Amino acid sequence: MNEETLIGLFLSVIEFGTLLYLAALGELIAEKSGVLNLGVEGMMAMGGVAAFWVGVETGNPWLALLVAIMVGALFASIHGLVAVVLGADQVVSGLALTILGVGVSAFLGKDYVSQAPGARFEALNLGPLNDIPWIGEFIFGQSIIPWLALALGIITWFVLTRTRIGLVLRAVGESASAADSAGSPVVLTRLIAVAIGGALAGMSGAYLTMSLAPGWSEGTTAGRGWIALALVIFGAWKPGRVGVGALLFGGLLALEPRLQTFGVEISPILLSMLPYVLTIAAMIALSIRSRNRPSAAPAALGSTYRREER
Amino acid sequence: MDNQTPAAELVDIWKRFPGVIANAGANLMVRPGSVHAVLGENGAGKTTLMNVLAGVYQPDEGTVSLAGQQMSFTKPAQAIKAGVVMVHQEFRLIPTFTVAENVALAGSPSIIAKRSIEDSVAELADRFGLATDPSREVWRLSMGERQRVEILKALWQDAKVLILDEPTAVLTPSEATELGRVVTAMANDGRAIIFISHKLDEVTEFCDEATVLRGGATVASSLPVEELDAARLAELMVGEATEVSVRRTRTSPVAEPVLEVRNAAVRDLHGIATVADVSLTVGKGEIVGIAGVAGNGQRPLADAIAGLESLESGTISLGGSSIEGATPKARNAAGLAYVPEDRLGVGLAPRLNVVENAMMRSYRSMTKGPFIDRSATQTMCEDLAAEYKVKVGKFDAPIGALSGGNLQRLLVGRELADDPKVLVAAQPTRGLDVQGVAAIQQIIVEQSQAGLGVLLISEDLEELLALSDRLLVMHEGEIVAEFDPDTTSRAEVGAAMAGAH
Amino acid sequence: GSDGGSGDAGDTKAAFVMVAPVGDAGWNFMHDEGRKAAEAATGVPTAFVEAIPEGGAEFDNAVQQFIDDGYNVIFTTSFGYMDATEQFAADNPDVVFEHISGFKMNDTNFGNTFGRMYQPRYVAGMAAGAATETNKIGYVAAFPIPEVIRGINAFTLGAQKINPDVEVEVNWTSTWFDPGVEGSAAQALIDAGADVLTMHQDSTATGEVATAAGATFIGYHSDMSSQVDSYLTAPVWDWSERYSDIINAAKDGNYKPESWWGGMADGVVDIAIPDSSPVAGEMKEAKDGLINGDFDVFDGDITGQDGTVYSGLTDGDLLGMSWFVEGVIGSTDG
Amino acid sequence: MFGFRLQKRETPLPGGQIRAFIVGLLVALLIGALLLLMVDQNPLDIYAKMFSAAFGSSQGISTTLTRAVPLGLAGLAVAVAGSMGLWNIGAEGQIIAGAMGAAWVARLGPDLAGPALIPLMLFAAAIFGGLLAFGPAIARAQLGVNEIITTLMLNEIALRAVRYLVNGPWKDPDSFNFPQAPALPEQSVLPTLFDRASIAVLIAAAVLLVFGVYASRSAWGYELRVAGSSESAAKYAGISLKKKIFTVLVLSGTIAGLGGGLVLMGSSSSPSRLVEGVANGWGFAGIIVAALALMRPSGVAAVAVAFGAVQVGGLRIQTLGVPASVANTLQALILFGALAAAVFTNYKLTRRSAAQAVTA
Ligand SMILES: Nc1ncnc2c1ncn2[C@@H]1O[C@H](COP(=O)(O)OP(=O)(O)OP(=O)(O)O)[C@@H](O)[C@H]1O
Ligand SMILES: Nc1ncnc2c1ncn2[C@@H]1O[C@H](COP(=O)(O)OP(=O)(O)OP(=O)(O)O)[C@@H](O)[C@H]1O
Ligand SMILES: [Mg+2]
Ligand SMILES: [Mg+2]
Repeated sequence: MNEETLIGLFLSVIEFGTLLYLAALGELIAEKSGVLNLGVEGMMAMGGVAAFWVGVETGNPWLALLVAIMVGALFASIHGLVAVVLGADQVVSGLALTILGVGVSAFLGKDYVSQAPGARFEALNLGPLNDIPWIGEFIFGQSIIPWLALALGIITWFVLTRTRIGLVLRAVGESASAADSAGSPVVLTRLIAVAIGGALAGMSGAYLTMSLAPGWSEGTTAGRGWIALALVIFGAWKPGRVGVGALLFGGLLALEPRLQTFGVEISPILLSMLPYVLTIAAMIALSIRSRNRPSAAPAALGSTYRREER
Repeated sequence: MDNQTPAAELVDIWKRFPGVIANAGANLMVRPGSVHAVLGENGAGKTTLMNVLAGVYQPDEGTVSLAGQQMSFTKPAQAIKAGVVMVHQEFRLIPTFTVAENVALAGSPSIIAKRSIEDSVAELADRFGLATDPSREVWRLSMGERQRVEILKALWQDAKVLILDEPTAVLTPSEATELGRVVTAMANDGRAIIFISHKLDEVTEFCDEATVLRGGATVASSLPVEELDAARLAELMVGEATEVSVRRTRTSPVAEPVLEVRNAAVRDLHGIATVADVSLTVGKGEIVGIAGVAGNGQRPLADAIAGLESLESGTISLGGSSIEGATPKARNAAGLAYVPEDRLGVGLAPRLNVVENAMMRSYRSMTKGPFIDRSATQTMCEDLAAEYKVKVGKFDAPIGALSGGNLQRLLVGRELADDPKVLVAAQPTRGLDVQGVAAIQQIIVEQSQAGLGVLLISEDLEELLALSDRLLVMHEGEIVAEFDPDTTSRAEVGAAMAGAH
Repeated sequence: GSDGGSGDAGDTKAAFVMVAPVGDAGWNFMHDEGRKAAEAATGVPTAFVEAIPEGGAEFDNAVQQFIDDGYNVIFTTSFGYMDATEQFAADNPDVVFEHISGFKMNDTNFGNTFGRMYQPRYVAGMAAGAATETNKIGYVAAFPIPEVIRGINAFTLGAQKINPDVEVEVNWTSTWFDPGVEGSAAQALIDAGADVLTMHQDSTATGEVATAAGATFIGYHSDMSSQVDSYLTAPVWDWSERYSDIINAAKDGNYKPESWWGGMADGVVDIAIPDSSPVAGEMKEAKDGLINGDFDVFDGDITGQDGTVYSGLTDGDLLGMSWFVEGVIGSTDG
Repeated sequence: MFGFRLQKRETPLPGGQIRAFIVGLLVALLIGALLLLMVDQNPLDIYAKMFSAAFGSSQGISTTLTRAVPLGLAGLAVAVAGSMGLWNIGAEGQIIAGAMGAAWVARLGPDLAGPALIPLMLFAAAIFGGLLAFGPAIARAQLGVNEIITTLMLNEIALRAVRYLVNGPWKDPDSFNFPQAPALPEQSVLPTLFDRASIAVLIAAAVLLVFGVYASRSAWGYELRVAGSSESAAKYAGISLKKKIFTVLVLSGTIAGLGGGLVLMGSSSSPSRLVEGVANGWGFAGIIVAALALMRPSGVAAVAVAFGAVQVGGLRIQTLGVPASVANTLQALILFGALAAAVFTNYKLTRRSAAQAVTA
């Protein structure tokens, strides 16, 4: 294993980690407000196709990213409308959102299959900084998005733990009736959280089709949305830990094809089970740890709040 | 502030829920700087009316005004902004948040500096003498401490009108007295306090005026407390001059024991001892009452006897054989009946229909092969309804459609159907109307005279004094006193409930 | 009739069953391109269904539906459809069935078609051998099935023809289509020192990575010059002619099943010779040889990865190929 | 919000479940019509063709019923767990596991006669499905670990397990190294019932009927409902929750696993074999089926047939040139429509009453 392979592995870990982290961070925000959204895969696909489309048409990656974020948020709002406002079952609504997103994105993307990406995020070019041995490539070999993801993670952490908005968001996810009677807007908060979740999933999709695997084709999300869902639990609903988990799961994804180059004889298929196995293990560990204390999951996760009902 | 303009006024409030009219033309007028008691039987509509004032419910009809200004709240946030804060009967606290976070939720700057919020909360707590640790998580707190957090929240929001819905139900007497002091201090601050309570002594002690609700309507408004006396109040609340109608002749104290609890101890989920060391005996045909302020271990004790909670140590025997390791099913089969405090949710399954609830104890024996014999269960349920005068509209409608009294009749009837040896009844008459109360009490007395041993847990002292052969008092998880109902007084029992030995 | 595929010329209709969405940018996309071209060329209306899993009820439903709707030429374009297609062919003697990439057939109405993709792979390998400076070429590959192994071997032989020191390192992805994993595999090969990449996958992720890393990319399936900046050339599929032939034969009532394994001479596979390549001449020569039959890739003695020398390899040997030639780094175990 | 609010109905709309489905269907078809117009198709024509493909002929009916087999069993699996408030999101993986189990038996005893082999394979399918649910069941019963996520994760694990098997140890040596397991022995293929339907339809119908009746009439099903209504009530009634949670989740997996066996052995006229895509999304569709049946096992069969028809119709319109993506989108729309409609069986939209507006 030489320097190149190490740096390459590292960069690949960051790439997959970023992809997963963005989507997971969005889901974390939604779940913190008490809304389970199993539509991540669909929202990513929608963001991915939207970004690719705008990229091809305008050549402007930032515009593409912006549109992907908006599309993700709007699309997630279907879940917000059905599951939060109407109060339909969150599990079923989320699954339906995935089916819808995968279907609609395929439909919208039909004419863009096998087209060259019109815009992409290039690796940072900070001149001499890039030439610093190791560090230069480690740190600046990336496009801006992983940095953005990191910043978003820190912002999320800060907002959740240090601001009034975060306090309200968490309160709504723990006990809607408590938040409501303290004057916090439950439905609005949840709607916004779900939309932000969609925005970040859309961003993740944009990163996928413009940076990690530039191009559009059906099925390009390849189940990463489910991993992002797992990640939220693995990280016990904490932005920092989810970030660590994203690096770990991203690491597994990056290792999958690399182990062969390292001469390790383990089936990449078996290896690809690891994120899921780890998530189950983490869940069991968490529940054992929290046996005599409230669980790490937002207490109101998955439930509908209706003020006049008891 | 001018003392003539009411701080809050509710006029002709109507509020309907599916199947219930909770408020039927209720009125309330509260002056600033005063403590105003709202009284009424269970289900009279007190909480509903307060929810209307606090913006939780929207009234179907009627008007709400604050300081002479008509208001139309569609959500609590608006009421809070207008200065109305409600401390709910069931606390609205977030267990995983710290005290400071719970308080800050009620209002804080956009960026929350943990230390400075905690300091401000501590300062406010000190000012009103509400001892608390702002950095502790709420799930670790006792009920009394949680109550203080709720009040802190209200103070934090600078409530002009503060609604306290049965704040003392979960407090020890000394905590209740302490609360009275805080409430008085807040009123002296110029705030209007609405104080809901079932305890007359509290009302006379620190309230200025009282409004009485009955059946959702106001039957007396703004009575000065000096004019209140217990008999008149009861008449107002119940609608007729009542005496406790059920009296009974006591059984002899040497009855053969059917339920024996020895050195029972129970810990809750968080490892806190809720029942410390309880021993008691119930004899055949005997009614043993347990008095105590809510939250002193009565519920876990009852649950432990019924097998819903496991004992940390101690023994329980039923009719001479030990049952502490047995499943709830086995205990029931051995002759133990249980009317739990939570009727709907524990004793009855809310989404199931009337027949399905009626057969909850007996379905195992009413089968044909693996299948439940539907005609048999239907007949059984109809007989039960007839015998215990349960008014049932449709037998296949969800049980939740029944009124509280009918629910309880069905539950008690079901529990007594198999001729049990022992009945553990927790708050069996809570929330029932007069006829309902009398009916349930009548059943308990009749059955005990037929040989049933009864452990009666109640917060209603009158009921306990009227029905019990012996009266035990529970305090902080222990039995602290035993009285002979014929010779004791309310005051004596009350003192024991407060922990005075 | 028992000779299969007879009927009035006017009512011939052709249907295609695809295993993945035609939006996959690879295998299925090319079949769809072939379908469209054949429709234009023959004037016979066509229809298709996509994302039909192998070995499931969907396949049966779809094919039966086509038959019920009067389609009388049915192309099934994935290996896993082979058994089911055989069954349908037996049950529906009036319908022509052509299965792609398998080996089964019958005497009347069921044949199979495939292309000798290894031929253009060889030519592509020549370009790669000339382009590499590190003498290491990366090959991102899906599953170690003979079709893929054959391609890798041919490519390697072609590269070695130009540059005897060259090594081809294989990275298995265990997926036909997962741009994320494919890109990552490509990056791993770059990191391992490859400066030329090629692939056997259904996405262009490898090309994207090559571009980003400044490496040369040789594509697969279709001309990817418009999508990938560092693109050199690609062995490509062109099903249009073969499809047109079958449809026309069916229309004229003279379809004859065969095990058709077409090569560069038949146009079903092809490669463009990049003028920029220093070995364009040699490539042209090899291509001509392959077309006019003077030369084929696995003629003569071939040394395997483990030193075994294979000679006189038959089509049967090629169809079951499960070993690498010398110079390939990697294992056929996947 | 917006001057409207949802108000609970005094009693749910009668026949609400069916109404919800129909209303949802209508809304979805309406939106779907717009989509179809966008791809230049005549919606009425397409819908008519969808319907006749599913029900218009004995062929179509047999196809619809064949689809309803995995949909129904997966739906039943989800509904059985759902009737006590548990979510088995893992039917997809359990179907895979079931198919793996059946294929495994066929590997072990390829020469057994059909009457011995078929029951053995189905039995193994059920057992394997149950085994996959075993972990989540124990974790939920003993530790309270959320079963939604564990079962979801196991889907991915099962998918990779079958991928591993067909690419490695179970790869058919006669398939030119192509990743698929060998064909099942001929005598293990379930006999045909009519047209494209095998006796898998009968087996599934029997299971659905027996469970539908059993769950609604038996003491066991009653206990499930008590537990689903209130855990405390169940404890009070002497129902062992842990045991119940465990058995229900394992049973749920068993049912889905059986579905996997039936899919493998009975859904195709051609030689069947284990392939990666064996579950084909049916497990996820089963969640939808169960939800539309309001988690009542007795309602699953009808919804499964309806859903099967929607799928057959969806495939049908593909052959008419409607892209698969549009067909899938239509399915998702139907689902959202039914979901929203279900809310309105219990709630109605009311304007804020005049009294709530500021009155003099
Ligand atoms: N996206 C991120 N990337 C890197 N570091 C982060 C990110 N988000 C947060 N952090 C840092 O990680 C640390 C841990 O974050 P976490 O959210 O787990 O904090 P926490 O809630 O205090 O955890 P705990 O309660 O377990 O101590 C924080 O100090 C934060 O600065
Ligand atoms: N959200 C609700 N939905 C349905 N019925 C309700 C609701 N809230 C209250 N009710 C019913 O309205 C009536 C009045 O209830 P309310 O809680 O106002 O009584 P209360 O006077 O506060 O009684 P208590 O002394 O027991 O607290 C009761 O019959 C109750 O069951
Ligand atoms: Mg923390
Ligand atoms: Mg109340």
